[in-house]
Amino acid sequence: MVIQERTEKKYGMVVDIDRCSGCQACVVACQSENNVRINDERDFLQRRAVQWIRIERYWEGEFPNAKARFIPMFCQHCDDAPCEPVCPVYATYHNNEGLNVQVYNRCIGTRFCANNDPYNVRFFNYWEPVWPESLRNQLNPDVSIRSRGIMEKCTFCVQRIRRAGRDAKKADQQLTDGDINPACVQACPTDALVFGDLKDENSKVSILKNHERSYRVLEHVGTSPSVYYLKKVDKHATEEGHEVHD
Amino acid sequence: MQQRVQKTEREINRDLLRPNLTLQLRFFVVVGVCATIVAMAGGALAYAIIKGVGVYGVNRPVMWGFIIVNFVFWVGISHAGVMLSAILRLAQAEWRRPATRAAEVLTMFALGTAALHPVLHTGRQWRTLYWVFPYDFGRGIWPDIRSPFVWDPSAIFTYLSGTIMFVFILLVPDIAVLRDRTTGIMHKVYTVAALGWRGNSKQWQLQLLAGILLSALILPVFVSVHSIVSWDFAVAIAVEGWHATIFAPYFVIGAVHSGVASVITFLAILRWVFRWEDYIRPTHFDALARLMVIVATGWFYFLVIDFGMGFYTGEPGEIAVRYAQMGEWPGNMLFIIFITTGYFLPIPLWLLKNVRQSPMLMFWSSLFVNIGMWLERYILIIPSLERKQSLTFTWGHYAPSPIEVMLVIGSFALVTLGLVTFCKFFPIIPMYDVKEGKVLEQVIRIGKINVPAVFREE
Amino acid sequence: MTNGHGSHHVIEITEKPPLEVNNELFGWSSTLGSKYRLAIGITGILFLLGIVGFIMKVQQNGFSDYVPWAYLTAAFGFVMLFAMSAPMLAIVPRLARGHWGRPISRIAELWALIGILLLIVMIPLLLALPEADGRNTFWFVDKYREGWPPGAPHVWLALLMVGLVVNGIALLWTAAIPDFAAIRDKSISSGKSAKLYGKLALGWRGTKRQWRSLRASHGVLGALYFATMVWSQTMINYDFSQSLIPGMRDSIFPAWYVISGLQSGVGLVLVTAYIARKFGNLQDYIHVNQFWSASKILLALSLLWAYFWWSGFIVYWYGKTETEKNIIDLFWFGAYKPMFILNMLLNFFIPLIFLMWNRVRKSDWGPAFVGFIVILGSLVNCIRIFTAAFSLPDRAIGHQLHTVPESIMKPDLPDVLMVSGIISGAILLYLIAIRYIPIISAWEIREGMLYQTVRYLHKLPLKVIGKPD
Amino acid sequence: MDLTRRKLLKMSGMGFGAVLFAGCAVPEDEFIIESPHDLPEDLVEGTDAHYATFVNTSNGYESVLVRVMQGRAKKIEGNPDHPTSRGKHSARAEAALQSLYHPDRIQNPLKKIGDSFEEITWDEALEILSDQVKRAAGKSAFITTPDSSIRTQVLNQFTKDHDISQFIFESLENTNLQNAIKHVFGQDQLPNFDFQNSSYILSFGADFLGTWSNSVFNSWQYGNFRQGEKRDRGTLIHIEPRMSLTAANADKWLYNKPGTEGIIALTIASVIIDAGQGNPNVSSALSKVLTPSVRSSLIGSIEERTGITLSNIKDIAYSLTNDQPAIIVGGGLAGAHTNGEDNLVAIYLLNALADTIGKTGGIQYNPQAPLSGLNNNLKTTTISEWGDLAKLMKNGQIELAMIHDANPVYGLPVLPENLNFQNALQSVSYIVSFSTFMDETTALADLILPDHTSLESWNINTSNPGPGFEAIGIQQPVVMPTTNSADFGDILLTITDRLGTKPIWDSVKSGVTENAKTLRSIMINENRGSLKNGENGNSFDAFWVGLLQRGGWWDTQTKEMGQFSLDSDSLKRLTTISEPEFSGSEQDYPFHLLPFESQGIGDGSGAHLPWLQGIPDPISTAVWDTWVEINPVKASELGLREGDIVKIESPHGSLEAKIYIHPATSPDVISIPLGQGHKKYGRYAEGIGSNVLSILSPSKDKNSGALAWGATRVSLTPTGVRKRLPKNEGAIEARALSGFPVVQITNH
Repeated sequence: MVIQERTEKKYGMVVDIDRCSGCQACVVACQSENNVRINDERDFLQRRAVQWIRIERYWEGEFPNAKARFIPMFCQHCDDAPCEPVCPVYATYHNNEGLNVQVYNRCIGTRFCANNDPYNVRFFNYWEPVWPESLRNQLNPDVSIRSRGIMEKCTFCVQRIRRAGRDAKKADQQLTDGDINPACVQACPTDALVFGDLKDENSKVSILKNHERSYRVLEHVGTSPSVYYLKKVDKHATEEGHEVHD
Repeated sequence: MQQRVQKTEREINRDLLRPNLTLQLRFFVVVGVCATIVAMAGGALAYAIIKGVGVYGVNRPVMWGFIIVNFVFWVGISHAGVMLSAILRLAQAEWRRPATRAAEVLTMFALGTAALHPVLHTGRQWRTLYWVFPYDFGRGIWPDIRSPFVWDPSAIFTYLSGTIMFVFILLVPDIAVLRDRTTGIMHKVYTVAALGWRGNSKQWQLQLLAGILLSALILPVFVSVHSIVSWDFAVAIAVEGWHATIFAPYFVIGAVHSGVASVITFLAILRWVFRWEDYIRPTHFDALARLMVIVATGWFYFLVIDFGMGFYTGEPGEIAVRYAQMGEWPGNMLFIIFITTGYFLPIPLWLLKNVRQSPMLMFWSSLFVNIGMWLERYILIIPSLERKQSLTFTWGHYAPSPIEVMLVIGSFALVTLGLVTFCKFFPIIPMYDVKEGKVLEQVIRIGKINVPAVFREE
Repeated sequence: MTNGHGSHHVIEITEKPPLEVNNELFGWSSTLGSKYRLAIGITGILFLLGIVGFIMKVQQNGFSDYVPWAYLTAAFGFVMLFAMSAPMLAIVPRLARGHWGRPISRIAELWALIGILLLIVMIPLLLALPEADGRNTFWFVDKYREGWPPGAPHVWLALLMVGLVVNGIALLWTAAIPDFAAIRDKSISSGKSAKLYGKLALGWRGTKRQWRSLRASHGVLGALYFATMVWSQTMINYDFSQSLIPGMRDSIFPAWYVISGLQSGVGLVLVTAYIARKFGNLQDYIHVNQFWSASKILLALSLLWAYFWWSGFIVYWYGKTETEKNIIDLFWFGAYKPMFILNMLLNFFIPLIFLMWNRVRKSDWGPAFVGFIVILGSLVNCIRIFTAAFSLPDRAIGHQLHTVPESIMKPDLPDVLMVSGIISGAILLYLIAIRYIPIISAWEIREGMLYQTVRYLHKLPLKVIGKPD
Repeated sequence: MDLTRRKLLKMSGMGFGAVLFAGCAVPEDEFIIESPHDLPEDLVEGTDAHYATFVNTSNGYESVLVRVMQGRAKKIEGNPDHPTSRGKHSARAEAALQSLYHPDRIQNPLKKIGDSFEEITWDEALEILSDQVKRAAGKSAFITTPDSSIRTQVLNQFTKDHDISQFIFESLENTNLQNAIKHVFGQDQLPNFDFQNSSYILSFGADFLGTWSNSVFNSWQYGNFRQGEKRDRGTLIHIEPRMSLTAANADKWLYNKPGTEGIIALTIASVIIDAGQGNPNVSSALSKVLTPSVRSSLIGSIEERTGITLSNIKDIAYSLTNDQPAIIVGGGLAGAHTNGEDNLVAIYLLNALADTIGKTGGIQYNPQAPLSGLNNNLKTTTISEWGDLAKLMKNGQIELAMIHDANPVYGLPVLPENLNFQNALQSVSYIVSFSTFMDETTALADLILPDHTSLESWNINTSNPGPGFEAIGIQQPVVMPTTNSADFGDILLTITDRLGTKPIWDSVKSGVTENAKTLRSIMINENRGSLKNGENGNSFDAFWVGLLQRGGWWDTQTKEMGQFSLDSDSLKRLTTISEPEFSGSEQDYPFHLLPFESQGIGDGSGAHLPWLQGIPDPISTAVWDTWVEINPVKASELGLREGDIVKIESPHGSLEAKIYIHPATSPDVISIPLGQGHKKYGRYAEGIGSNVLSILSPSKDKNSGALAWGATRVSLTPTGVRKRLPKNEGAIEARALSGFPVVQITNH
């Protein structure tokens, strides 16, 4: 059916930067779960590598008190997503669970959404993705493979959300907090990533998002993301002359 | 002020129809060259379609490249036609007469070429039409009217069809003349095209009315088109360099700037190729140049405000964008070329009367303007993407690929091809308009000098 | 005067012996009767009241805080908008060689005199205006090398204004020199005024060289005035409005402001011309043709006004950042909504609805009426822009505008007095000026008569206009 | 969906209305479209199964769940039941999928004919192998990598039966670490570092979040160490000459001159002793060696000797004794010097002084595995021993070389006395490889018997280093073998059988079940372990199923915290502790070369997997290449920009690599990642970058004879060529714009 009523869910994530060690486990977990193309050297040289989740590293200061700060960056599933209204063909839109969804078969590749995406977390398939025949055995049947010429991005592993929902329906139980874990959250060795329903105020995310260290990236752009970050703690920051944002 | 040569209507016909009625080798040469280049560009496009847009230089975050720059450029060029013929027609400026059709035809072909660019640009070219026309009724989904990319095609196609009508209606009397002077197949074609024009007063009235009406109706379209093109960028909140409220008028006036310049170039070429010194006179260049000085200065005012805004806010992100545009390689080099060729070289020149009245100098200076304006589009679009928002980790870089360059060159060849063919089959200078000018032309004698004068309806 | 060939249309063209033109126009101011004196009286009184209001204001608030001076700023901006833009209607036709501008060029140029008044009004404003550091400024202040150049924006704004006023007066003067000379020669008998005009005429003899240099100076001064005017309006908009709003970066705002200036300038000239024509019996000189041509420009400007506003608005609408939402509230959809709607009516819809008809354009009352409406509009405009900017609670200049005032800033008595005082002061100044400077430049009329004549195109009589290459 | 005309009109009507509505862009009332994931045609879902098993990464065994659909492994996830993996897993574990389905796997047993290989049947292969083993009895060598599973038990038995000498290969040897642990704690395997309960961690060069020890378990602990519930945020101080991932995450990263870690540790000890702090017996024992004069000289000369300020030392000393429980951990570069063993001894002795041993939040000894067969801690072969082996080979005293899971040809390019393992190996008459992939060593083999990958084979292992208690892992095949490969263990057993000796078991699987039976008896007799008696039935099968479901057996109660006893030998070490020696003079070779394991491809064993190649290095974000990290100031002195290709020369060779400007690198060092420069290793590894091992000089630790891989000096000369370095970071060095921070910092 075309129009459907809103459900009571709004999925979101909380990222504790103070836990994140930048180990890249989430990156590979995501690529394996979502059939992300193999990023070969050429992709990186052409600045076209596809990483639905990436670890950004920001430098501070110079040797000897230089610091490297890590932050996982992925689609923020904004409530006022700037990428949505600019798509001429409704290939990207906000679904009834607060997800910013990309409809691959509708996308024609104007790349307007990627330009209007302040986080640079939308990835365009400039080339047809190729896997050696044997490696295709690994591809996840729940996730469609993106052909060239279309945009793709983090879906909060919507296939897992759906599967969990259907399993719950079959067993007719309610989904409880922690039933659904996107690949990155599941993999994260330091438990820096937490996923859940922001509307259910007992869920882990709802509690964490009100943490004193909580903030959202590029909040001044007015996108109101569904992803909250918990500030990095650095006791020596001020004495070593690094910026502090309280 | 040199003495005007008085021509009889017969002479006018002879001179202005020469290209249409005689066959010259150079025509085939030019057509051949252009056609080859266009074919090569077609090959490049085919390659892009087969291999995917990866063959362009675009990347992340610079998702738009040369194709879009070129698109904006050609839409800009297309603003000359209406600007001249419609506004000047309404303003009853006498000197417009030989220039109008050249301008309109330029519009027609420039806009047609621009309309092709979305196809070159999109990732799945074969589905581009879905973007332009409503589709997917199954889910009741129409193109998202919130997206400027939906306004774009509607505006452009309106403008295009409007212009074509405009050109055609103003062409009818001249086609009739051609019809009466040709035989064989061409005769038949012209006969059909002339719509049975006999030149009786009723037809003249209708034609005049239609001309005026179309001029008035097309003006809002003319403004809307480039405004909408500018909104493709201005509504993008994520790109600090683009999100400027001034973009719409800034783009429009910039478009007029480049458009009128290209008309000057075109006229100069016509004058030189067809020896039409008596029709395209220095006074026309003079008038166009004076118009240009005003337009260019207005455009420069907008430019200053737009760029000043970055420093006005003083936010590091904004500064970074401006620095990428004017500070660091290659932006600095491009910016210097752009600002000199686009403004500081031609405008002072055009303040000198003898420059304004020398077709040769006007040709070169107007050519410079368009080099500058092409770069302007580049500087507005690309560096802003390279320095997008404060996630400096993803700040990127863009360099065009040979394919893109080929396509750009091809677009120029395509427009030239169109113009040349048009000149071959139709009079590029409106004969009836020139004759009308002759009729209205008068001389007032003040003391010892004769001042050219004209009848003016009030 | 119409020529009675019984044809279906009217050809307006001044046909008088040059001497008669001179006599009529130079003697004109003395023919002004009681109405003139009455007008002087009323405006004079209002002006004095304005001064009183100013003194009261100083008593109440002083210059420590700039908020109380919002309405004075608005009035200043308003008068500057119409008065300083008016001369454009003299400059543009001259540059474009349109003969229709000749009769109204002086009417337009005379308004440049109001600059003197503006300079005086500006002093208290600059005293109240906060310094550049701490807020954004368009003056080339490099944020990283603080405070260069010194005194931005005050010094530079003041310099710009002085330049504008001087330029305007110079324009007026040069354009009037031949007339001054004529008056001087005419009133050779009565010594006193002769001396005055003799000085003003700068030894004009009407030689070829003098004429050439005169035309050259018209061109240069005109273009220069255009540039200075646009730029100073822009800067007024930045320094008195935009830069007081944290995080506002609206690049079309000043351009749109300039447009509304030109709009009200044209409106003003139309109104003045209408009054002069009706109450000063100048029908032979100021024809409907002038209204017709000027009203086309007015229509175009009204359309531009709306277009500029829209292209600013849509970008903000799509932007949706906190600041942008707040600014939309501040100027358009918040407390100032009624004023904004009024604005839309006065500056866009009414002019459009009236002027789209040729019959209205081709009358003297129509354009004059619309002109008056537009002037009203720009008054509302200025109050909206400046009071809104001045009334912002958080003056800490950050990247964000967080809160918007609930209600519009109400004027108190001194405000009202000052506003009316300045406006009437401007009119007063103008009234006094036309006593000494002919309101229509006779030499341009005489020149125009040479270039315009009536001829027959097959039986139809038509006006023929000379277009020197 | 079938579409009647009315329906169509209705829908498009609705659509249009909605679009108009959406035109007003009120987010809440946004136009909602059915998600494509719920469309009928997408509702076809396969049924998936999750199997608990283990994958063998270069960091040891990781317990994982494998998602299998239609007989194909789709996804690897951490095993939530297992105490060291806790449902988490590393990128390398994930990549096991790619080695399973790798396009360049060796499909069949291969036999070298001339220069090319030809496929043979397993029967022939085994025949050949058994002949060779018989022929070369007493003159054969078996080369493998460290491993704590039943495979090693089988291998040991095999070598014992057929009189084969055994060698353990590691690119960056841990011998010094093993010795130091033995010296200080008298333990064979690493103790368990209880990071999550510790409140102060002092790490000397041990990149325990990145590539050192069991990084997944460490990372999980680190997460709680930082922001765990019901505890204050811990403090991590990291001392290392280069900024490793752990250093980047440390609260304070202190640069020290390479090889001076021991001195630093002693100085800290001295400060503690001076302050009269620390464990009294230990301090008194230590002060015999660290006499007041020694202490004062240490403290006095600390800064110019090590580059670390006294104030820092004092802070650390204070926190170590007052911010209990604390942990001092050392490894990596700290042990990679000519004085490496002494350094580590000194470092770990600090633990004794700071009294952290046997405490929660401190250091806990690992118990022996309950399955005796798995307690086989084979010493890593040191560089000197490799040298000897090479000599033997050259003299033809080795006639059969068997290599499993090791790539010494790539990993030992330089041996003492200008020997080189490759041509040494070539002079061996017959070479057998059990490798799954065609790497440099396998390419030289005469016979190749491809082994299963972890996901295809049975195994039982004990995690090493352990979590502080008994933990046994069971590895089961989750997919049918995708190639014609055979289990390494089974091969050995069959050979033994063919040679007429009775193998311990007839197959590895039966070995696994045998061990399972032992575990069951432990459960029944001692009534302990992760499976309760009769939990799901009393039969062995029930127990077996339980084991497989959980992926193993462990007993968290068997925490033997361990008691510290100071042995005089290690004390003596401290007196002899010396300055490190470097090969290459400071004039000709101005830079210290600090090689490090890459986060993705490790020491090169992962270089054939595109996922691992594509993992950006956490610090430089570089991928698919070899780069040189250099200090920015130094770089600008030399006129170098990122991507400039430079020639790195050491006394023992040279290589070319691209420059990466690294703001956190000291001017006197450069660091280069391991793992690239493969000549053979599948399509994804060949022809990329260069092998830093090839310029390491084979200098040894003067006690253990282990490779001092941090002791090489190099010079750097630009080649003038410039190519872009493939990396994830954008066009400019990423730093936050002032006023617009992406990573926000708070200091409380």
